[in-house]
Amino acid sequence: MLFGLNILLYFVIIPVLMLLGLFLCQKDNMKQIRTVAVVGSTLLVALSVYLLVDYLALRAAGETAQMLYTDSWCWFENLNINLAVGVDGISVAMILLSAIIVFAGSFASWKINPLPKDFFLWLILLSTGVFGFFISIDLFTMFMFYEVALIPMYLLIGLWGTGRKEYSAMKLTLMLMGGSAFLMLGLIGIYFHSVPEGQQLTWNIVEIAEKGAIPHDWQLFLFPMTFVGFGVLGAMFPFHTWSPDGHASAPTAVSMLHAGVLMKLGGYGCFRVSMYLMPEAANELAWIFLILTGISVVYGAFSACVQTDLKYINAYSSVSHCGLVLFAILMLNTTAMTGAIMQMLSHGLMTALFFALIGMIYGRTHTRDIREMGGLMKIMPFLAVCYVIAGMASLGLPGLSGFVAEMTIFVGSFQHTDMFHRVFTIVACCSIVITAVYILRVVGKLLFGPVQDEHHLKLTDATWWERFSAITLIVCVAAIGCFPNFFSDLIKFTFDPEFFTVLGLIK
Amino acid sequence: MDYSQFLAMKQEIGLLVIFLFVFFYDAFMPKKSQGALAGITTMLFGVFTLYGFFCPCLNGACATDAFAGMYNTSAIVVAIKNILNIGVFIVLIQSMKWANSEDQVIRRGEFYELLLVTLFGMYLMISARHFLLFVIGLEAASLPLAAMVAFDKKRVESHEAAIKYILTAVFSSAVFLMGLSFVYALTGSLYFDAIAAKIAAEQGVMLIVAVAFVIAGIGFKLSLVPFHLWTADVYQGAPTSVTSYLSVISKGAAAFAFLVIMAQVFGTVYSQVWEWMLYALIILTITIGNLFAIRQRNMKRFLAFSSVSQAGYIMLGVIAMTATGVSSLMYYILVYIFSNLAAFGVIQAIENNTGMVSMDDYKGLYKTNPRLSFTMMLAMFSLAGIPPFAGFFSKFFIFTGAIEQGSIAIYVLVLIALINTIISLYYYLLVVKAMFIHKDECKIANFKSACSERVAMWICVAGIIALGIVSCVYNSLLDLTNGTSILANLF
Amino acid sequence: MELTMLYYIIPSLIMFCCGVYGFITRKNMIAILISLELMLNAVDINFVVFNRFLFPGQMEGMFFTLFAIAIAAAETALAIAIIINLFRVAKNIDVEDVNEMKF
Amino acid sequence: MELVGSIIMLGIIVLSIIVFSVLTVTTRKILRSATYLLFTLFATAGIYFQLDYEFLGAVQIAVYAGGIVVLFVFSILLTSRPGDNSAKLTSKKHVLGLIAAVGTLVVAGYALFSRCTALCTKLSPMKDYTMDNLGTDLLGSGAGQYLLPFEAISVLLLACIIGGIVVARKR
Amino acid sequence: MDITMPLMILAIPLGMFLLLGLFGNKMSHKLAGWLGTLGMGTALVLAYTTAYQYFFSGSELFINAAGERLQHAVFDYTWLEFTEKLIIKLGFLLDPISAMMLVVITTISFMVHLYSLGYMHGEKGFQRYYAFLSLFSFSMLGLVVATNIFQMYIFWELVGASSYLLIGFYYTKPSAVAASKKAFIVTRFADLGFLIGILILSFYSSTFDFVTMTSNPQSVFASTAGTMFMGGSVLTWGLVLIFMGGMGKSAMMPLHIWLPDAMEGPTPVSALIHAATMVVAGVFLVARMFPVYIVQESALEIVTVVGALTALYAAIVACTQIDIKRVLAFSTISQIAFMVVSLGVARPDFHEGLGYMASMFHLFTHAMFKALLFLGAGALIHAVHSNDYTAMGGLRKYMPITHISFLIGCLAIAGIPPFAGFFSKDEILTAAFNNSPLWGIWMTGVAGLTAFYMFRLYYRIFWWNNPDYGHHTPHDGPWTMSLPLIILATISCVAGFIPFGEFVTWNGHEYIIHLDWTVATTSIVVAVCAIALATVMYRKENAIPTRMKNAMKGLWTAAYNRFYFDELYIFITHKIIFNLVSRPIAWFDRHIIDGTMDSFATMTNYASEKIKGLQSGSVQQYVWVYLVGALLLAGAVIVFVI
Repeated sequence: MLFGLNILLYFVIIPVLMLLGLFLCQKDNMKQIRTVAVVGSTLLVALSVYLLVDYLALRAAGETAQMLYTDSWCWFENLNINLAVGVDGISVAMILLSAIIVFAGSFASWKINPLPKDFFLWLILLSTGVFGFFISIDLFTMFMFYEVALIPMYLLIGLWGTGRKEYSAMKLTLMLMGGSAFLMLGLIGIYFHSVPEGQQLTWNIVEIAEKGAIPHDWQLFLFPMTFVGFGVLGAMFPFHTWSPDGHASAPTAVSMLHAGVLMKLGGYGCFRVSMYLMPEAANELAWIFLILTGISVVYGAFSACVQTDLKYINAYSSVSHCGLVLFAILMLNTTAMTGAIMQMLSHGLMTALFFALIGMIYGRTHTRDIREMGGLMKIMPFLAVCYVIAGMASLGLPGLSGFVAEMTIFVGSFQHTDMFHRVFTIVACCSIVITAVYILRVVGKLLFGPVQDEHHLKLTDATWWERFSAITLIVCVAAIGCFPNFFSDLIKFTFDPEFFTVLGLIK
Repeated sequence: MDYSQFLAMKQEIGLLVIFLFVFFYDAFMPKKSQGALAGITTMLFGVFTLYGFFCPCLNGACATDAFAGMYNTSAIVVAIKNILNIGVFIVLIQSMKWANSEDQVIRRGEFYELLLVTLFGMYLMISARHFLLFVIGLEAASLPLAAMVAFDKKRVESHEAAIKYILTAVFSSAVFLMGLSFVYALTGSLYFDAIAAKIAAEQGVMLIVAVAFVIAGIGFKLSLVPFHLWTADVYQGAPTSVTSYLSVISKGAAAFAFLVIMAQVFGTVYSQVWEWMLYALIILTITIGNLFAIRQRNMKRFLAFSSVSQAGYIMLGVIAMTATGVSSLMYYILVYIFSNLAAFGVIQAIENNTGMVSMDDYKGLYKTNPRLSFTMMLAMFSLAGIPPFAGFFSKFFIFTGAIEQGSIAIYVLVLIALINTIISLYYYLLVVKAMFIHKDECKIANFKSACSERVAMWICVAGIIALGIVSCVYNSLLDLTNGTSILANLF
Repeated sequence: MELTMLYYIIPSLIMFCCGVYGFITRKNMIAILISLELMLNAVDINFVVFNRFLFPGQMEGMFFTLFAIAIAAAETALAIAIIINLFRVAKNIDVEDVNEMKF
Repeated sequence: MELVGSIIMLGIIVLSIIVFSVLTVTTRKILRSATYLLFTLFATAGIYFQLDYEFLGAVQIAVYAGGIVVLFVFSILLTSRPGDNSAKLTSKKHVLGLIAAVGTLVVAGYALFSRCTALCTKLSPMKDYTMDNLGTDLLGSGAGQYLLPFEAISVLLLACIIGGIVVARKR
Repeated sequence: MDITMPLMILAIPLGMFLLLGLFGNKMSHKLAGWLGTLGMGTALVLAYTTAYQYFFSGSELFINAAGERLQHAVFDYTWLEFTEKLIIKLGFLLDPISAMMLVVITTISFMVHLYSLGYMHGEKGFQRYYAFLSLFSFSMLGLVVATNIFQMYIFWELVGASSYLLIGFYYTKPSAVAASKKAFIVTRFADLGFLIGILILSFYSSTFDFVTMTSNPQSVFASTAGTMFMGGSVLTWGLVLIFMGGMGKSAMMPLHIWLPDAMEGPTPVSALIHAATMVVAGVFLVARMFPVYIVQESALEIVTVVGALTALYAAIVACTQIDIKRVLAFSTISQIAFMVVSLGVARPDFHEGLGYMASMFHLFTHAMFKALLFLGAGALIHAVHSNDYTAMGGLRKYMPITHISFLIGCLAIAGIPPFAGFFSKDEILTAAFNNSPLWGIWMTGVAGLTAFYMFRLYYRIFWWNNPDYGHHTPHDGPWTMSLPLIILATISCVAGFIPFGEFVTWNGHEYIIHLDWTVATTSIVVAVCAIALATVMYRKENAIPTRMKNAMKGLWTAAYNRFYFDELYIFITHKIIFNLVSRPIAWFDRHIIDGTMDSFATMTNYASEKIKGLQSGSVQQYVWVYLVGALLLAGAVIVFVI
């Protein structure tokens, strides 16, 4: 409780207030707009940190409920749709991630042009959806917020994007909506099988999980529906193709938010809905999706090796990394799933950092083609160093977030009793080499070597807001990398140990 | 003879009173006071709409049969009439400027009269529990509309549309009556309950043909594929006010009437006879409507096809044959009214001011007329089913209602419908793209739309935003339908 | 030879089909309207015949026909008004020329 | 004997219905078409008379033959120009029309013949039904009485009149 | 034991890295350089103290009553907990080899820090250089004191990264960038093997901890028994994969190709990373896991074969190179291969695992004299501004200090008594002969080659001819450069007399070194002969080398081109991975996968275009469709449902 209201509600209330505030701003008054954005996002960060601390305190005090801060308000009572909120460690981590990235994103779009007011309106609407999604434990509200988060992308990319933006925006929106079509069917299906015959149907995730009443045959049908539905947003092969085009065309802050947070909605959803509610089907059908996600991991990395557009490289790298998230979730054991969540955190921060830097570089050089750039280390050392750090995080250097996440995934996955899973883990491991190849290729071409274009010599290094945005993210990346156990414990507590042992998957 | 039975028909009688008032006012009042006609009618109708909400029937206390079961009213029926009333009220506000325009002022009184009579016809369609009354209602709801479609005397399209409309309408009613005659031959009655009582025993080829013809007859009004072909041409040719009326009110009434007939008359032969027909029709309707909508540039024609595919979604509420399905259908109609009327409001405002109706003319509209484009965008998002706008909720609930039926086939059907929402999202976004993203100089200069148009748009926007989030609307609709397990007894 | 219902139904059916045929093939709109009258008329016969043969104890079919005739008259009147209106504008009532709006 | 008379009468009626229906839709002169329609309508009235629905027959003649056909003739004269025969049909349309007509015939015929027993019903005596009854039924509110449709159709007709006027008005 | 000192050994370099990395730009070169050196000096003192305590304090933490040296984890913090058993800890393990490595690393690192003050003087990015050096020292120290295999992996990666940064120090030079990239990717590939090896071992042993793993490997890995994978037991697979990680770092064939290129980095870096410390990490890794390897001797045999082949290969190649740093690089590869072979041939039943001790001994001595040689080479390059010996000659007159120290280095590596290399190499050869005469003879031959190419190099640099250096006469470096040379030369002279067996053996038992004179004599004879040959050929400028070259043209060209390994790699990476895998995948993604998605849209549009005729505008067609639709509806239900 905070000022008499459930603390979680503030994560929706603050963005909505920000929307109102922005609405009242004058059209081109950058100062007002920035003030609203910065104040709001700072509040969100503060609130999420407070939530984290408070959550840990509650857990330390021996609170063992699956979800904390649960609350439920009746909404559509006849359909038993409630505005049910609640968080566990995973959601807390995700909320923290979102708040940080929204914060960094606000700074990264300090000088957005044209129509700054509209830009922030849509951006904040998007984050409203994101926060709403993470705090919900009701399938309906979850889905609603999920779609709220998707649609602003169309305008954000279409209006402020670059390149083939209209095509990309349309493709991205339609593909993601295609995913949510499957998802909607799956969710409704879950609702109608949520409880044993004769009881009041429910949308509440916790209740459904407790009852575990979804019949086996229906699980086999509903699991792929929801998994594919969320998987599209999680860039699962072969439904990932929106990602390169979409990211390449999106403006900086949108790429950050999209790759950093929105793609996490996919992974989170896969975990929270598909795996959590239908573990039996997950166990049985995992192999299909393991193959797909395994392909994602390696395939995305290989594709990234030959791209020449910075954003394309990063987008394919996201495909690979997010593939690893889904891959780990499918392993159905605590360690791997912890790794998956950590990978989400890690990838979210790191890729946001990447996109922020790419945006800053692009804003100066007006090209993203690595063949046309070179030696930027000399010209803009700050950005270049940040880029190297981001790259190192991406290829899994210890001390940065990527390493701990990937290692947790690999170790966890390899604990699987089934040989097939272990062999696939090894396949997924191979991505670390390929990642090194494409990251070093970019770093070598872009930052090192002689300066390619003499015009670039005149360019300046990062401004203070850009530095601020980048440093924020780097600090977070390093924090996860250096103190992984803190995050790992935060996440791990959530998993009910019995949940997986029932399936007999743990040695 | 018991004339007191007319008292059961409070809403119809109220409507007729307004009709007569307009008729006499138009006929006998001096010319200088004629100018107030539009305002007075709208206001009267507003009062009448409000009255509907306080009508005692809403409490569910007076589910009445009158005229030996020929006419029926109940809480649900009153509710759907109220929903239609709201829509008509918005249409009336929207059309004020057009009705008072120089070209139309001579036909202003007739416009209102005909509109009210068609609404009366729709009331009868909804309340009828006898096929004769139903047919009369159907005809009353479609024939005067043909005249209304022809209102725009300066445009040949308007006449063409009227011709197409009336010819297809009569043809379809001939087919419908043919089907009815078969039904009569099978059961020997035209009372719904009498038919329902006998029909289960009379299955066979004849019943199938009869049902197919009946569906075709009402499908015409609903513009279900393949009975929809008139829709686009008529929508495009008709004056925009009439188009908006046609697209929401006429369709909404027909949808509910269709539900009543299918559930109450043919409910007992659901799975044997018409379940699969509806599957086919829904898939065809949604898909073909979408496919045609993709390639339209004329906004009215575009919305025509969009409304074709929307009709398919509405039918999901019928095929469900569940209480949730029924309330979702009503809710869908309500939301659809607001969303579509918002779109038509914008189209009408632009058409009245500049005469442009092509999507290409809308390019860059956001720069010149941000509010209109914003309203249009909300309408498009709502029609596409994007949260947090009402369209999302209505779509979600109608899918929920359909799936409650529970068969595998319905899952497949809903999946197909859902995949089609992607196509529909595509074309709705095309409009948004034209308005917001296109960098071209906009052909439409900034203008201030008339007060009435703005009021209508505000109402629609408020509805689009509030109807979903404020759950009591849907809850109360569900309350009406819940508690009755067998659908046939619902009404 | 017995006078069964069959002998009354067959002409009505043929009349209906002629109406369909006429609607689809005629070019003059009034001719199309005439075809429509045939169809409506056929339905009327159906009702009457079914009533008389199958349910001689009641009059619903007869009444239905009675009202249907009235409706048909109204339809025809309105349709003719519209056609004449079109004629005034286009000087032509050929249905094939009425296809400005398509696709 | 009465039976033979009826059979002959029926034969004439049926034949004329079929022949004139076909002629109505096939003749190339529009005015003739209207005339054949008139004959068809008369023949229909004949059926009504034969089935003891005298009132209905009268209405048929008065409204259809007397009203509608005259309307047709007037409008034909109004709209047609001298020598305005309809051109020869394109074969495509012909085929389409035939398909639709035959299709209808097959489906509806199959539907009817699927209930052979009903089709073979013989004429049975009708209950006594006078003009009095008819009047009461038309204005009564009980079961099988039609006050409400009667009132409703009046509104419909009024609306059609208004609509007709609006449409036909010059401005 | 007090944890402050060990903690500080790690913390000081890390702190230096952060300090210099974040604020280095604000400092002057001098301040930054001295700060770094000072930090390293402190670490050096602490490390020496720690090692001294370990070996000589006699504390029962370190040595038990039976005289066995023990493994002692000074501290062990939980860093990341995967499962209850699988925990990554960050700790500090003291045992003979880690104590020895502490000494080696801090010594060399300090020397290099000191040396660099002169060598890197005035370079742009001086502060960055020292920051990276500190980072490397931290990582390397962390690696050797790792208490568990995952900690080792972590620092293993960090070492790789800092190596990457240092090789690419001259980032504007494309060749340096390419070399750094190559080094990182090749070692990364090897690390993949390491990682998989860790996964396999930890899966079966349920632990990462070295002590647990090595104290009783038979029972810890009991569950691997009988589990086969593709024809090998899983334990063999695991160990070989772990060794693969070692092969990458230690530049064993065929993963050696990065090391010669890594010479693009500043020479002191080569001395530190690519001669003395990082490259021996692989040897260290195998030594660390040695008790486990013993369980699976087939893995050890693979280690031997790889080492022996590499040793010969590198020695041959070294005979033909012109670039002095490359000669040294190949010599390093060859010498590390010696250590690997030594480990591979070690068996516990012979002299307490003599090979193990010999390997560690050689590691120690080699670190000293190879660092010496590299630093000497650095002084030469600094003076002549060229890496090729063709630009040198007769330098003995100009650079006496360098000359003497370089000669000492050469003698040490050639195995001439009483210099350090003789003793360690002799033990290796003894161990090899003991295992199999084949390896003994093989390695003796390689030792001869070593002596030959080192003296070839020596003569070419310091004798051969007297080129005209013009007005820019070469001279010895400043004292900061000379001092490390002198110190290291001294160590190289005396290190051989350290009774190494008393300190380092595989099981902690003391072992008294005694020379096997047959082996020693043979090796001395071979070495002297080889030196004599080199003297004949290269002391004075003459035509013999050219004649020799022409006589063995094919071999010479192949060796000069390093037996075309680089070309093979380029072929594999560019032609196969890039052109045959990545590009097709990218194409496939853009055209097939994305094309499929796009084709949904295209098909929809196409369908929309195709069916537009339905809406023809003709009302007659409309009703036709209407009617046929209704009839079909009825017909379909009649046909399908009834």
